[in-house]
Amino acid sequence: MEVALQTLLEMYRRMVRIRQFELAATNLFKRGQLKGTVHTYIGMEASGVGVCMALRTEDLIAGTHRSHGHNIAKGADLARMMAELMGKETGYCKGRGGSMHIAAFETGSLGALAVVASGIPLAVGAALAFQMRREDRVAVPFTGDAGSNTGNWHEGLNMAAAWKLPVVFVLENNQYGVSTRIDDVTRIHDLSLRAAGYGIPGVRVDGFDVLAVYEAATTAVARARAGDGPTLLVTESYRVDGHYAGEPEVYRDRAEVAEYRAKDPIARFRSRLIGELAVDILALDAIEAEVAAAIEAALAFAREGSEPDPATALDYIYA
Amino acid sequence: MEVALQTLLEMYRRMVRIRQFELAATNLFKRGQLKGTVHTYIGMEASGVGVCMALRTEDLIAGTHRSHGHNIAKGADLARMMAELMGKETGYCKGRGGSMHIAAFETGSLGALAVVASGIPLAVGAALAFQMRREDRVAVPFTGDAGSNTGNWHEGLNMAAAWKLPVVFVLENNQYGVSTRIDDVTRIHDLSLRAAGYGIPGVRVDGFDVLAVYEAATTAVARARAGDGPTLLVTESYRVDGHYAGEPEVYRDRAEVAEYRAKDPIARFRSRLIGELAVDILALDAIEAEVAAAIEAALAFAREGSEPDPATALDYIYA
Amino acid sequence: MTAQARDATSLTSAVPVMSPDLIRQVDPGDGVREMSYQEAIREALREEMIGDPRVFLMGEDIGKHGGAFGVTRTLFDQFGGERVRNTPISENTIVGAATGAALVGMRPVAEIMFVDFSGLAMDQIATQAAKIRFMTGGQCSVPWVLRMPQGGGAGKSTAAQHSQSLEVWFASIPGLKVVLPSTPYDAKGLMKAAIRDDNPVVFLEHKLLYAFKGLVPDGDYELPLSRCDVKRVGDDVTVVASGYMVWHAMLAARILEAEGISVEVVDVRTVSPLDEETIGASARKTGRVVVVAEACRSYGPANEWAMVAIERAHDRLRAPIVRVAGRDSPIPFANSLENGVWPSTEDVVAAIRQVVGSPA
Amino acid sequence: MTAQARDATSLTSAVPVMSPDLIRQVDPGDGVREMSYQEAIREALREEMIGDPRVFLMGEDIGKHGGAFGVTRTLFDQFGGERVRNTPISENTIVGAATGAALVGMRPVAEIMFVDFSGLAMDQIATQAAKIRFMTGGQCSVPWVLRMPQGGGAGKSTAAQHSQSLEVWFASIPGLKVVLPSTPYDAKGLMKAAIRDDNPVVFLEHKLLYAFKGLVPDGDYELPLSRCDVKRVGDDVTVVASGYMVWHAMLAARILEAEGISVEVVDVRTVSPLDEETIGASARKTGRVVVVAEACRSYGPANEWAMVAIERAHDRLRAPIVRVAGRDSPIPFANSLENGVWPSTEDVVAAIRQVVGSPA
Ligand SMILES: Cc1ncc(C[n+]2csc(CCOP(=O)(O)OP(=O)(O)O)c2C)c(N)n1
Ligand SMILES: Cc1ncc(C[n+]2csc(CCOP(=O)(O)OP(=O)(O)O)c2C)c(N)n1
Ligand SMILES: [Mg+2]
Ligand SMILES: [Mg+2]
Repeated sequence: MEVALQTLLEMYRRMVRIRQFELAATNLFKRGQLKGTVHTYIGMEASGVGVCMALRTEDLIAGTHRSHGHNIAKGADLARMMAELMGKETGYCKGRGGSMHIAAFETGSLGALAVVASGIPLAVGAALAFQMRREDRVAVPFTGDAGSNTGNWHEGLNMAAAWKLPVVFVLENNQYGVSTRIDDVTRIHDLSLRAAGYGIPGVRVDGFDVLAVYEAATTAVARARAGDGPTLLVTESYRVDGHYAGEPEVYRDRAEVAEYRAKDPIARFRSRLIGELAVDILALDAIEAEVAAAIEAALAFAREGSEPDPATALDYIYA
Repeated sequence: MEVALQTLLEMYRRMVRIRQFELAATNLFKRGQLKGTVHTYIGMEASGVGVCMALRTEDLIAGTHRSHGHNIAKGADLARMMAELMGKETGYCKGRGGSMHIAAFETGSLGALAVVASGIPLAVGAALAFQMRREDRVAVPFTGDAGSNTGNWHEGLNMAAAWKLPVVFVLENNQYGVSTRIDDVTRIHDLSLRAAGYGIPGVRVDGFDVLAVYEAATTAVARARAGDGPTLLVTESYRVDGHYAGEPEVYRDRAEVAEYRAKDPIARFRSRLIGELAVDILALDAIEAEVAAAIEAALAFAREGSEPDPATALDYIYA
Repeated sequence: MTAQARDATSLTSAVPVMSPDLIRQVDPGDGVREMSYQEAIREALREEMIGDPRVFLMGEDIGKHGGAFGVTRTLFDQFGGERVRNTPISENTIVGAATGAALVGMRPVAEIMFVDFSGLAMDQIATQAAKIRFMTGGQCSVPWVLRMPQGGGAGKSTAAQHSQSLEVWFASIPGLKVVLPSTPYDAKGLMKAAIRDDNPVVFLEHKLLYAFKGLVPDGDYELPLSRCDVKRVGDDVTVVASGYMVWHAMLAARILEAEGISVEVVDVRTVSPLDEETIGASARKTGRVVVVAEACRSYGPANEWAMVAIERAHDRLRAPIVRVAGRDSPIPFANSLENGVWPSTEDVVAAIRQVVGSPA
Repeated sequence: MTAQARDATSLTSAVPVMSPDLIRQVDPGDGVREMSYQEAIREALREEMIGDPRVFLMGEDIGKHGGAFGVTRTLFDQFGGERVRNTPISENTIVGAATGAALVGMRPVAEIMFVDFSGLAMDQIATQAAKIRFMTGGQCSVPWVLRMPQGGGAGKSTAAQHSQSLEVWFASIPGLKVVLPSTPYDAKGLMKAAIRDDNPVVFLEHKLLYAFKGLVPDGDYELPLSRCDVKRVGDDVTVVASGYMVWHAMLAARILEAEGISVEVVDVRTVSPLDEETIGASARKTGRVVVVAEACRSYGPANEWAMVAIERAHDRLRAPIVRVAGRDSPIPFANSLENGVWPSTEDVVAAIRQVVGSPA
């Protein structure tokens, strides 16, 4: 697949934005400057970015408890994201949602729901609306490996398949649901086999390889746009951090983690860009510097904002 | 598969018992002598009987809203069944349950639940207990085609497969869920394909052929007993009556119904017994007469019983 | 005063002797027709679907079959299968898909065949739809309606999994509106308002009321969500009730009129958010309150109405509030047990007599 | 008196200044140790698993990881993965499988990681497990326990989908028992009773209490399900509360003691079936009642306690009952909003002052 340089650089930019954002958030959390909880997307950047780069702004994603990365991949503003993590009125959700519910509707989101797989039906419903209104739009719910064992997941794939809805179901297999290995709670190892039960294509790609993900996503999105219905796209990666920042990880070997950390999708993409695709190293360094500055600005913006005024406590409960 | 004559006759007996029971119940209902609702198993007798004849008394079934047939197939007493339909204290559920919740625990039941597919987790849990206690028992939940689109169904198959539990999931594809054709709400036509998503065998048999069902069930049950885990067994049949007695059936052609009515599993089994298996016609006539008498006796028993005493209204809410 | 307390062999709850003229909300005349509660709901759906292309229906067997109670009958023929959409049996996903469609600008009217099956969908109803707007700081809204038949009675014997009244599950969750109409007039006007409302509205329909008739104006009218409706003006005692129980209250009021007891009936037709003002004002006026709900007594919805009466009228209350409610039991199949499980007109009469202090 | 009414900037609800000696249920000495609420639950689980091979645990990440709050930590090492069983993310099936296992004689203790996820499992909890025994005329029973952490506070910012108090969903369904312990002593004794009980018991654990310490006897003791516990004897006013709110009530009582107001605290440690007698007796004695619950105010659990007080003590009540409850809002993330969402000690103090008629 031929990918324009500009697109390649934008992929790189978004991956770096995610990584830097997650590192900054983890850092804040560890220093007690963030409340709630932080589930990082580190090591999985290629999955979200590969998928979202295959989408248009008007296409929609549905997020999860681990959606900093999805939002940034779809184009969210770092400052308003960071402000939301800090519970500020200047955040995307005006401080009401926080890390687990962060969603930037302006860049194409249906919300980020922390109940595992509960975003699936939302995406199915949005896709139904697109189909009924003959709109050329696609809906993309993200879930994890563990999420594919929920009833929501099955019902959503079946309904979307039956109605040939424009959905791409992205299943990010990072091999764990909290402490539980997917292999301990599901008999099949290749989760894309489940697509057969719905009569839709099931595709499995290396989730550390942003171009592989991008290519598979592009095919699935084209299929959805063409009216041929949904695809199940499994991206195989790994969660290198704990389930949440500070989680003790008693259930796995450090060696296993180290092995996967070495597969860093950003480092890998960087060498490929430089080596195979002859991208100027300076361009990549510039991106990194630009992102670092953006993170600093985001932190400053977030710190500056104030928490919501208690007098507004009853806002947004009803429309 | 070699089947003993006694077994063949018992299959025939149970199928006739179901048929006669359902005809009697429908008749009562149409004359206003039954309250509630009646979902008959007519035309599907081969499915329940083929499966239950492959089970032992200590194996358990989990029923649905359409479980007169499942109960009788597992050996339930017609009189206590009929009494339950009439809401009598002498019924299996002491008149508390009625047609949709009828269950004969003494013959191996986990209950009959009217929320579609809600019996699946019960069977999974019972099978888990059998496995933990190293008991040589199998749990068999019945669901319909439409039931296989529920979240419960997916979660149950996945959990049972992951833990290799002794379950045989019987999916009775009678082609409709109320008014909705399965082909309108599911993209695949062969529902046994779904087994692939759980790494278990999926088997599809002619649900009008009691011997085919019996053979497939026997294999699946043996597999479960051997500790090799669950099987998805799809029996293909048809619902020749309305969804419930008196249901208007505006959604299908009478010609379609007539075509399937002609496949009557009892008539078919009868001619096979007589033709291929050289069973004495008089033996079959005797069974029919015996069942007719049993139905008369059941009706008399049921009529004789009284409704629960209002003074016992609070019984059985708590143990 | 509870259902348990009365003679369980009484048949009143099984015999709906209520006639439409017990509640007269419009005068007969041109542009007014008698129709059933079910027809009124259907008319509202039809008119809203004609008037707004964003409105569509989804649920199990709502197409040609017309739904379990025939409410959507004829709509499939008129609007086709795209806008009157049969779904797989997937309750949580029906609701969640309605939410997704609503988030992108549609106005879905979803149906769960019996409220009893909402246990499968509480996540999408209460944990997602009710909260998304708030959680996202107002970035979105969820303008859906979720229709669910509930309730039981009249010897129908639908048993434990097809007869419950579960409004408290929904009403205890902020972010949802919960409606439970008692008359055809209310059903039509509230359904229109519910569809036009920008919030998720749980629209409960009482199964026994589907066949009840009443006068309904042709064409468009909306009734406010979040207002109680005073169905009968009276001086001596306030009965707060909703759904089918309103009819018991009206009948009780008529019976006691002969004894010179003047009963005001407040219909909580929008269960949540609750119109505390109307309940408070009526309680202040009469000084005596009976609350009536069909749901199980313990932790039931009527408690809220009683608390509001206390909070808003305690200095005027001349007698302790009495509640009438369903028995704390799963719903039994046999008529002999089912008869006593729900409140009857006599229960309401007895409760009113108790608060006004007159002997039975 | 509601959470809305008070100054939302107050920080009291975020600062648990409660010390263990506010509630002393056993005297220190041999065979008595100080342990946390979490340890007490674990000890009950451990002892019951040792004593009864039918008892086993199932839930998400309860194995090596020890569950989201570490309650089951060490149990996996002791009992292995068969009896401390990690499940797929399948809430309805976790509960339903527990029911199936219970129906054939096991005594499962299932866990849903946060009560907020019970929306996915309400069918199996309320529509199946609660009713199977009744629907089958007593042919079976369902002896399971379903553990679910609930509640919020203390500036934890777990937001709208990890902080709710949903006991009213369960308590409104006959057939379930619902427990919500407030102390380590109660937690251990009630857990043992819950496991041994032949009914489905919803065992709610307050997240903020996990770290609270108290004195707990070694070895076996059971506390009765379905009894309220008088945590403090007083004469002037009864405060009925449960879970974390009991601590606010105890602290309020201590604060007001100095002013000569004698407060009785009734802990509704078994929410359902409700021990109406104890509430009634206390209300009759003091003649003044405040009810306190963390759940949202409208249609909340405290209403039931108030109604019972009215039904059993109306002729003795000297002041209208006052309720203190959570704000009718999804739980916000930001501390500035979260602080005001739950009742505080000051709210309880103010409510008590209100019923005893003394100025703030
Ligand atoms: C329905 C539900 N059950 C449990 C949880 C608690 N929980 C949060 S994340 C998580 C694991 C999810 O694993 P996976 O789907 O693989 O996503 P990942 O965290 O690996 O990205 C669990 C169990 C939840 N949020 N929702
Ligand atoms: C969860 C749920 N949704 C809806 C219903 C109403 N209902 C009862 S039977 C039925 C159709 C079931 O179809 P299928 O599973 O194919 O079984 P069949 O009736 O054909 O035997 C429906 C929708 C229900 N009982 N439970
Ligand atoms: Mg994962
Ligand atoms: Mg079917």
